[in-house]
Amino acid sequence: MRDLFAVVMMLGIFGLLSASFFVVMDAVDVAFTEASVGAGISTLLMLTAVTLTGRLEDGERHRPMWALVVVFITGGLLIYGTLDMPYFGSADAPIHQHVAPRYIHDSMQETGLPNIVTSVLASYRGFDTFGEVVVIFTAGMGVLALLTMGSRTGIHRVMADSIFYLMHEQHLILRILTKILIPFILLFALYVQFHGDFGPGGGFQAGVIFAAAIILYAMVFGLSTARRVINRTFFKLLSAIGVLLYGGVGVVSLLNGGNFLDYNVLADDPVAGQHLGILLIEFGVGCTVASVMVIIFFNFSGRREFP
Amino acid sequence: MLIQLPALAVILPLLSAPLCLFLRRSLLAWLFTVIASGLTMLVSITLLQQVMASGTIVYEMGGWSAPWGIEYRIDKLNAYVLLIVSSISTVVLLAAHTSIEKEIPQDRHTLFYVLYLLSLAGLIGVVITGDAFNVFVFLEISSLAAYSLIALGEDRRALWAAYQYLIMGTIGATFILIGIGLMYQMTGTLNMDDLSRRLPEVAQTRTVFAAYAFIIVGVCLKVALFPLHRWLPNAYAYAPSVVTAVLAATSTKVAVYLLIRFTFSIFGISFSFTTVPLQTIFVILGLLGIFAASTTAIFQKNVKHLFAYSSVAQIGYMIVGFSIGTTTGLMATLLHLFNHALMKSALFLALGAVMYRIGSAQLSQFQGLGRQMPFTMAAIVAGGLSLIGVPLTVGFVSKWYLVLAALENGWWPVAVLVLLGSLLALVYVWRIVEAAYFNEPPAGRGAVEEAPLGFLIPVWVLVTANIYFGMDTRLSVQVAQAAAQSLFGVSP
Amino acid sequence: MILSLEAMLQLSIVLPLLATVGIVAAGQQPNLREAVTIGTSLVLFYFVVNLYQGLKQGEVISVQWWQLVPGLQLSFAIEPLGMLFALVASFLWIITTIYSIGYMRSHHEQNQTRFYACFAIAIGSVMGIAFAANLFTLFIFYEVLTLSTYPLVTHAGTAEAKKGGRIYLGILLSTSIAFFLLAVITTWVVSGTLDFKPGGVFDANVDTTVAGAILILFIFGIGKAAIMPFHRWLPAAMVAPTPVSALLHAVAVVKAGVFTVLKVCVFIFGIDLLSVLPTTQFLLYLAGASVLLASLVAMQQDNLKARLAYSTVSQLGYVTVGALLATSAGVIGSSMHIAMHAFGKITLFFCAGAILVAAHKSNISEMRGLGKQMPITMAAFFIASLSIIGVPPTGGTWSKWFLLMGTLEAEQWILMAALMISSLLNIAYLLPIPFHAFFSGDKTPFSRAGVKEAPLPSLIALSITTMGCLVLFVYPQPLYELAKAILAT
Amino acid sequence: MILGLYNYWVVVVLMMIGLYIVIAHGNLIKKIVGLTIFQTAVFIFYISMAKVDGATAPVLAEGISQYSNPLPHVLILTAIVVGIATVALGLALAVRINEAYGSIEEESIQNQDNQEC
Repeated sequence: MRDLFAVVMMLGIFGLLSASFFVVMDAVDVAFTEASVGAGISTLLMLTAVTLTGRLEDGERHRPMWALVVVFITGGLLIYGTLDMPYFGSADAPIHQHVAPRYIHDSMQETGLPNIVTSVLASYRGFDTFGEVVVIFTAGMGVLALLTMGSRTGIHRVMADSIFYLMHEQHLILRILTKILIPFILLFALYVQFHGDFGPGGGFQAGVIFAAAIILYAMVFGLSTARRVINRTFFKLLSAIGVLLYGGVGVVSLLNGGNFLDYNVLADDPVAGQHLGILLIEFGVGCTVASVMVIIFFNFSGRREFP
Repeated sequence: MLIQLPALAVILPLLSAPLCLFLRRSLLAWLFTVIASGLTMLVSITLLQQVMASGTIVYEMGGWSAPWGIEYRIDKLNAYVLLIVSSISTVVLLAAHTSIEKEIPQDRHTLFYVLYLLSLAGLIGVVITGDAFNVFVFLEISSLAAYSLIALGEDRRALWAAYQYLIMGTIGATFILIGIGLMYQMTGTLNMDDLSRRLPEVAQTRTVFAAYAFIIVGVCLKVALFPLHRWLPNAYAYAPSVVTAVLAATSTKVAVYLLIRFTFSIFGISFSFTTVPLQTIFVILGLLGIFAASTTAIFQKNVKHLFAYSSVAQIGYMIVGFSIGTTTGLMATLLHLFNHALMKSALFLALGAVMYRIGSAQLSQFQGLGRQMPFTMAAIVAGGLSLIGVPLTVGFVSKWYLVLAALENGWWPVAVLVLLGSLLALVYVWRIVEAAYFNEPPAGRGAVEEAPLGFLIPVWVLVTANIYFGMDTRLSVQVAQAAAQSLFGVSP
Repeated sequence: MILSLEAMLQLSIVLPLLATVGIVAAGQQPNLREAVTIGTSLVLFYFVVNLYQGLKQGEVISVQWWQLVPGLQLSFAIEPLGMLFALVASFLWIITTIYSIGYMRSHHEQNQTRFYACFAIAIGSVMGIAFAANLFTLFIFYEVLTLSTYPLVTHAGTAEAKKGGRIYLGILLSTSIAFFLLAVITTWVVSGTLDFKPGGVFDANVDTTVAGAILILFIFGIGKAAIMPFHRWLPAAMVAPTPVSALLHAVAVVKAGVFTVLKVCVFIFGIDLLSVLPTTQFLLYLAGASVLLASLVAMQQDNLKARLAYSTVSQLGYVTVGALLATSAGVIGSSMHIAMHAFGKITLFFCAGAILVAAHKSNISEMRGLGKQMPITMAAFFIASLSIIGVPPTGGTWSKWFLLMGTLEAEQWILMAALMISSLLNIAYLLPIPFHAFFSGDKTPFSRAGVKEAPLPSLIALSITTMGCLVLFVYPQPLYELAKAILAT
Repeated sequence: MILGLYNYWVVVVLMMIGLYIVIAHGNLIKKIVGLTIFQTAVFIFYISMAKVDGATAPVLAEGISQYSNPLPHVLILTAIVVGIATVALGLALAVRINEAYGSIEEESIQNQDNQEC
């Protein structure tokens, strides 16, 4: 397929399919995330990138033989590796015997959350999640460093968004619908944010949805309008604040005599402490993810103004 | 507070990064970064002292005991690598303010420092953690920051280099992820210590073999082991000078650390060296790397490229030492980690000073610099001598142990080849020396001043360290020896 | 005496290195700078003489510095062979400094500060080599010597100097890293120690194949001994200013090479082991071939310094042969030859430099009749040649005598013949020069009006060394005693 | 019962496709697409490990005793985030490369670089 547009759309469908596969596999949280990321954000980013760089691929392939050899060695090795693996779905595989049982049996008492994934994510392996937030933050900073329009070109910025120009001039219905939709999306984001303890969802998914609302607004009403509503520096700092909030919770627990990210010491009652801690760090995650997504999108589409 | 030190080592740079974003002024951001990195260095020095005095430190993140939570497990090996990473980063940072002033647009200075801190935090996180998956997360932090930092280079080729690095790095990281998954599949745990206890039971399965293969290949991509080194030369050559200095000195070192950690601690010596034909493969690749990369280095026109290829060759030495599979061999590798970090940071920083003055690192532009920038060029010569392995420099110490290890093991052809390899280093270093000292400055280049103090001080700190640790090896040898012995299960 | 002998031992190494600082600091004032150099050299010689006295009184003088690598210490000790080398080198440094003041100034050389500074470092490392108590220390100073002399060799900064420097450094560093270092580490692995011990460090049941291989590595690795085929650096180094060629490439550097060979033969292998190694014979022939071939090549050279350089290669072969013979006469002969050849060859180089400065000639064919303008120089050249050849009344007689005795003792007839033939060749390539200078008319087409004797400092210097050649004939006692004591320790 | 591994084999095929695209295609965006497929395949691989026959999603509820393993889910949540971060950065680089070189084809970029050297 040479048309990158089609390729990206296919990728979106692939993302959606794998998300539904995750549901089948009982991984609802992951499915939620994959749907918002694989089918949503990443498709959107790719589309923007494609508009910026040109739609058609050259079609030349490089070293296909070499690639095939590498690919087949890798694949062969993997197949070889799978031969001794426990069968798919079998309950007596080592992973179900060691470590995981404690999460399933004790997490309710230890963290007070019914969603095991959330309690593992935010508490048992909270440091991984902190790392994850930092990864997103890093990506945001990286994109800023790469795509910020700054003193590189001294031209005064033209506030015209040609990609979406036609759209927002003509599609009145769309605009009205969007206006109605956005509050609901934001509300939904908040729901996902705070409901993550009980059902699927959490800071990351909420952040993505929140960002989606803003991106939708920008797409329909134009970047310049969106910019007027939303301050970019604010988002930059918000992303930092999210990380700091997360880290801050850790530091506070440190100061309270516990280890880093030990929520037990945040309140008198360990479970309450866990609850508070998880709530706060999920909020931190939400802040960073949403603002980084917005930053990334704005920088990508803002690039269009300077060919 | 002392028991919280392991956490501090990571969260100091990690939380400084977002804080740094609030600082507008370049100078302030720089000072802030230097302080953060310096404090991290102090923390790692204290950690090393503690570990040497009282043994392994275990720190449970979030208060959850392993293997349920993530733990930090600091033994002699990672305390040693921590010190390398944090100290080199701090010294190199001293030059950052002067250097990026010319190389990076004003409005990105703060971002540069944020990314720098993130990269540092990522590397430290990789080194300090005792959890296999946590390694992956922090590896990605440091890598993403590194890609962005490289892309900040002035030349447009920096972008292309960063992109290639991104692709290779991501493939490497994903391979590691597959490997971790396979290991997890067989043992049900992600904790390294736990893994090392549970893996031997299942060591004979094909799955564990595949896990090992994927992890090793993935890590080797990050290590830039020949022939997986293709991303490295351009990335080093076009990145901003400070970034090159710090990446060359730390990031591949951390990857080598991972290789050692996975091979010795997690999979265990008996698995790595008997079940898998690792030794043979590594020794061949290491030697090939030394010769191929050194030879390529000789023909480079750009000095940054030259030293980048030299880095690939030096990695070959580390791999050879490691593959000998004895305490002395591992010790040689560990020593070379430290020593090579000192040499390459000094060299690349000195090159940065040259770039700062003449805006180019082409060999032809080096003509006559011996007279025009005497201190900078003297530093390059000193670093070069260290690279060759002349006595009284650190390079000699690591070469000594490497050859010793090979001979003790009866691998005399390896010893000979290692020594011959350093002769190639002589050739490429001397090309620079001759250009700088025996030629008149090229026509059309105006007067060139000596580099500013912002460069000279850190460069000479590093050069002095190169010589000091070449003469007084107590610290490096003791720690490296203790670390190597502990990995081999010998009580020191 | 205020200083203890130990302090003097350390100072004799450190002082020249410290002098470097003084020389660089005084760089702007040539007089002060050279005063510093001369002062240092005098003090150094004073120390060395004191140490010699101490050694004669049977004192054990040794110093331990810090451990560079655990188990491997920088340490120094005085024994007769090192003493002999140190005496020669430190004495000739004074003379050479005097000579270079005249030479460098009248030749208007650039970068004189760098010249004197590097020179001082080189001498410091020579002292380090001479007094090293173990192979490791010796190796380190050996490498420092190579590096510190590189800027001296390439002093002129021309393309030719660059090329010469490339060969110089290339051969010396390559051989030392690829072979010497390997030999050192192998020795360490096999014997567990690197300390110089009378009788050698290997125990009796060491595998002779391994030890033989190590010996080959040593002899090839010590490139400074200029055994063919690793001799090319020496002629290449002749692009250096003459004082450098004189002191370093007739005395310090090359002698450091053969000194190391001797030291390794006597104190690492021990002559008993050496005589049973399977590779000794091969190396002996190689050294013998080096002696002969270098003499033959020397005859072809028209450039005076090049001829002297090949002559040096040949004479270094003598020392190596003596060391490898593994007999007491051989060892005595070669250690004495270190000193005798040093005096002879430095005089010859001084003369060559004097001719260059005064008459601007470097080719032998242009030196006919020069004896009339430069009688002192040419007379000195004549006497020094005799010493190199080994005929009375010069010091060279003794060392060559002992070397021949050594071959006799070891019943190496072929080598004996080689040494004798080479001595004949010496006559053929050295004596014609002063002969034509005095007895042939001036046939060169260009005028020699205004050619006078060399500058006074140079003349003084070369007269002193010439006297040295003669004095060592009548009074070789101190040297002989030192040489004899080597095997007695 | 070798069929018990079929799920993993599908994953392997997906991985191979992804990796092939990364290596063999010259278009920078397509490479990133390949990378995404490759990574997603790994995600599926992890999630497959977590599945237990007859179990439900790991959200505690009354009357259910068997849950799928939550740990791989957590890991993959993190990995997905890492993945999108990488993709974003990679695309940003591709955009900048397009501006600097006027192309996002590997070959054309290499050619331009070679001419410069």
